[in-house]
Amino acid sequence: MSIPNDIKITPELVAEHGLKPDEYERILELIGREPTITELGIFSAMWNEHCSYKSSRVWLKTLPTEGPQVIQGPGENAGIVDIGDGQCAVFKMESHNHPSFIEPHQGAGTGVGGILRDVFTMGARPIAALNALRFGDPDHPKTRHLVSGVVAGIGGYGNSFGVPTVGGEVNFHPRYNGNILVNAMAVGIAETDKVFYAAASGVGNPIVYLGSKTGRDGIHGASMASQEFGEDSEEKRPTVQVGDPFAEKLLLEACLELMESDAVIAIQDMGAAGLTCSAVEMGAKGDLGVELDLDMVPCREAAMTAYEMMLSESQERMLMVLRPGYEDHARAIFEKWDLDFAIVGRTTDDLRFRVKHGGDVMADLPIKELGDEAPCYDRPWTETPLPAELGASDVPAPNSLAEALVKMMASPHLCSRRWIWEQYDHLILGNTMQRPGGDAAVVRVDDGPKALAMSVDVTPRYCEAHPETGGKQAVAEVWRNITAVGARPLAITDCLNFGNPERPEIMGQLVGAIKGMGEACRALDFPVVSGNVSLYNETSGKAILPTPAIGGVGLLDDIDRMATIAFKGEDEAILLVGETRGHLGRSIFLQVMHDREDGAPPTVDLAAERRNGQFVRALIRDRSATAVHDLSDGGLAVAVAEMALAGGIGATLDEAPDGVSSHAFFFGEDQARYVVTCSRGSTARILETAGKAGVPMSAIGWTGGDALNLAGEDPIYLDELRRRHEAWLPDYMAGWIED
Amino acid sequence: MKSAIILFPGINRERDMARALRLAGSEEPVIVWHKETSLPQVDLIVLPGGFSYGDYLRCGAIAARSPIMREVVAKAEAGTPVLGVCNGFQILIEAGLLPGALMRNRELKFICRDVHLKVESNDTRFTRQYATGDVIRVPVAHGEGNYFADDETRRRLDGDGRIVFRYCEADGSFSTEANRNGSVDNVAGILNERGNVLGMMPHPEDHVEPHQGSTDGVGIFRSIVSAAA
Amino acid sequence: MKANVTITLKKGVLDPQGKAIEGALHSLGFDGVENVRQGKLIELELPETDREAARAQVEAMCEKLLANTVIESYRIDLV
Amino acid sequence: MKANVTITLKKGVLDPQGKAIEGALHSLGFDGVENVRQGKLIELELPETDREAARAQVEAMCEKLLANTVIESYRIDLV
Ligand SMILES: Nc1ncnc2c1ncn2[C@@H]1O[C@H](COP(=O)(O)OP(=O)(O)O)[C@@H](O)[C@H]1O
Ligand SMILES: [Mg+2]
Repeated sequence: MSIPNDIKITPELVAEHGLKPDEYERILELIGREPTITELGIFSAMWNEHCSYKSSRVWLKTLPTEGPQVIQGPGENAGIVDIGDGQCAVFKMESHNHPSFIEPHQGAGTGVGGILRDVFTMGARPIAALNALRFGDPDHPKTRHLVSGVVAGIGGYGNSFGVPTVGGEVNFHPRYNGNILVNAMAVGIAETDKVFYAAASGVGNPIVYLGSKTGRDGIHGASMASQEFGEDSEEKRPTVQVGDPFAEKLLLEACLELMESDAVIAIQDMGAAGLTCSAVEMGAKGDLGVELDLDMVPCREAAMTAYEMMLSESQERMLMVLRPGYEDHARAIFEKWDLDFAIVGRTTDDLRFRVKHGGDVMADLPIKELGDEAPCYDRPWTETPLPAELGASDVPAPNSLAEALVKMMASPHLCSRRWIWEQYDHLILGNTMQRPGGDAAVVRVDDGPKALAMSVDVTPRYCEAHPETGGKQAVAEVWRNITAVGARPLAITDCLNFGNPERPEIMGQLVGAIKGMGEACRALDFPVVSGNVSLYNETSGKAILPTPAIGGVGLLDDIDRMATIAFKGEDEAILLVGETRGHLGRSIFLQVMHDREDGAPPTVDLAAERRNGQFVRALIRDRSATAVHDLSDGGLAVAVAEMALAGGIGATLDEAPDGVSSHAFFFGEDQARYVVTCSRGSTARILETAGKAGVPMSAIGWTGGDALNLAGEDPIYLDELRRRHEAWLPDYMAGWIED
Repeated sequence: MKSAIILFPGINRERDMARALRLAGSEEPVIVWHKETSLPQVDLIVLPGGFSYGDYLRCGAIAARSPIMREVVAKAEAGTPVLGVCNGFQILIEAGLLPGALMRNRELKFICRDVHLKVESNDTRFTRQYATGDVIRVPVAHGEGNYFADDETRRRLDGDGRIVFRYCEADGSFSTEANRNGSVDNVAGILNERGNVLGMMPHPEDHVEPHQGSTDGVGIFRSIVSAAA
Repeated sequence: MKANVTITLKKGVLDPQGKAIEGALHSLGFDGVENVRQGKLIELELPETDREAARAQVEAMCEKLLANTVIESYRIDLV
Repeated sequence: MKANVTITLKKGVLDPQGKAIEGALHSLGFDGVENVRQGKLIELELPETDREAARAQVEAMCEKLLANTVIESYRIDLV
């Protein structure tokens, strides 16, 4: 597929590059002539949704991105927050949705590879990875294959690379049947005075290419990520990228080794739209031109054209601007690690992006305009109306609360995810202080006592009902999860997965979610430092549930003051923090027991979140709380059941208080709540402190025994509950649960 | 005690190993690059876990043929203690220092979880801090730890007391469930004939501090340190 | 009837294993070796005795399970 | 010259992958399939043009690296 550079640019060709006619007009205006095909390719890469954020930019700007803890907000490969002692946490989340649907193993694996690269590009050593996954209906014929491929792909890459995959979340819903979501997050640690950025500086400095060779992988991958799927997308079978975690591990070590010297002026990984995006970004951010000589680019296939090299998405590659004189030093390090090293260009002072191949100039474009002049749309949007509240009396109570609880705990929505995270090495590096299965993962920094807590969350069914509430809730839930282990929430990254923004109702979902997120971030001092947007997640006009996944990071000063969800002993008091009204709209109870998804989502009271969270964190810090769990999907009964299973200790819960019906009390999903246990002796004191702090709190039962006793119900034996809770996923994956 | 950790490209548990050795009282281990051809005088050579060469071709196969391995084999034959964990075990097997083979796990999936091991003998330089019959809890994290050996090799290993660790239940009983990767005779770790080379799939180096959930693995490192004293 | 299925990566698809093996062969002194690619071989037996029917069955197995046709191609040999 | 090396598990060596594939084929409805075994195929090119010399070289590669002769056997086809 050799593409000559002088090919005539037709409207069809423009359309195939995902550019609208008016966007093409703008290109003509900008450069004052018809572009070459290589130039068209470069524009299509820079101006597609994935790289330019043309539909979301105006709204992303409204998010709060600052705070005393923020060292680097959005705009770089990853966000950076201060964690004290001259160290910082570097993190970001990114989507790899479309590629994972087409080839789940490689798609998910390269997604992990991409986000790890974003983190170590900045000079940070990755210490943890997380992933947020959404699959279609378990009954859909493709779901099992996708789950198995995605999980194997994430594990295969992270395990080999050597980062612990410590957390994540999984949802199943028919609205993801044709568009699964694979969002990967990585967190790294760097020394604050040794972080690296993308902006080039200095004229005439060498630009070097590092890592693996360039092949014809994923050409048009970035454009693919911005196109709606049609029925025929499976036939198109675009070239997918194959990941090489081994090469990435070598790249990590080589980069960090080189960064110990003063050799690196600027660095940018080659992700979406590879060489094009990375080179343009380094130049444009540094107010410099860039000249590349493609004859120097290490290729693994013969006769690659300029067009192909500029758009290739081969993985495990980096671009650097080196300080002159350090070329040999850098080359020696990369050769030691058996990686390719080539000087492929230099910085210039003319603000042009010039690409030469075989002595000819294949592209010569104004570098700033490639980024700055990218289209930006304020797309029309319509607000999603808030659905009517669903009272508890509109939702039939189950015959048995105990049976309902077991059924919910054994459902695809709440069953144990062990089958997944046991395929991830979640212990490597020896710093995993909280393994998957709790509220937030906790990973110690070096030898401690400091640790990072992290969590990814969003409740798409709430976002579908009312995007603004859903956006708020997602941020609040991450904050709560981090709080529940005793950590101080620092900042978030996000991955905004939506349908086609050209439809006003979808655009309205995006706008609503961002508004809600922004409000929560402000109220909780939890700024956004990085993120990613994935639009056009639709098949044949049917969009996914709006899914603004939030990844948060918090700081735990001392791992000896950390809470876990497991009950610690017999005969401890169980306390409920927060107000329980019994909100059943959009609850898991409604979904599992009644196959319904209606009503309004629970209200998010950010002042209550903040107040209750601060109170719980204080209880953990002064060691009053022996176990802590935040309340989310499935409500109180599910939270207590999870605490009982984790500790291998049963519990007995009192009846619902007056004014709240039993099923609403046990299964309602009101926000800003936690379950806490403490010794009997300290209960009165704790309740009194809560009262003074204005935090609603009540004693609701005690721990002990080998069963869970919900007031007036038959006991649920933990062994049986555990068996049911653990069974669904492995049984489903083994094919024992029929489609 | 002086120790050396051999670093092959793709190895990723060398830090965990170095920390475990430090905590057990070893001097800071020397890291030796695979392209080296000589080793310093040490009391222990460690081949840590990871994915040397991406585990491509066969786990450990390519690393076993790198320059430093000639020196490791020579030292092992001269009696220097050698510990290979996970990928390190696979490399020792590929290098011919230990018998048998490590195949894909029975269920073909990577498994990361805590397992129980029965210490079958404390009469080794690697296990003297345990009692024979002790059950310890340490994690595994591998996709290819399914130990295989022909009948004769197995009989010899067993007869010579060279099966040092077996996968077992918490109460020390043996079951298929406890032997998740499908190893023959529940084998988790074996010694060479001379008793100075131990290969094991589980990661004792990740259970050496209370915060990691257990300190059961530390006995191996303390045993090595005390044997070297 | 016995069938041998050979599964290889499509042209242009990165083959990290092949790359690593090639590197290892070079450092073992087999300098000139190049274009090393790794594939899979699956041998199986099936009760079908008619060649055409057998081929069709194995093809169905390849499409449904044995090969990842996004990145791999396969060849069937009946023996 | 090109060479194809096929590496298969020796008889008597348990093949977990083959077994798993067989199970999967059964659950996909290919009931009668049996004795599924998985092996490796390694394709490579070498500068040697003499067939005998080439075979000897590839044999050396197999013995030294490509096959684990404890559990695997190999076959070399020059093409
Ligand atoms: N939803 C978002 N919220 C905040 N920042 C965002 C969001 N989406 C993208 N960003 C920021 O915009 C910049 C460009 O993102 P992206 O193109 O995804 O990065 P990369 O080039 O590393 O793939 C990044 O700094 C990213 O953090
Ligand atoms: Mg990046």
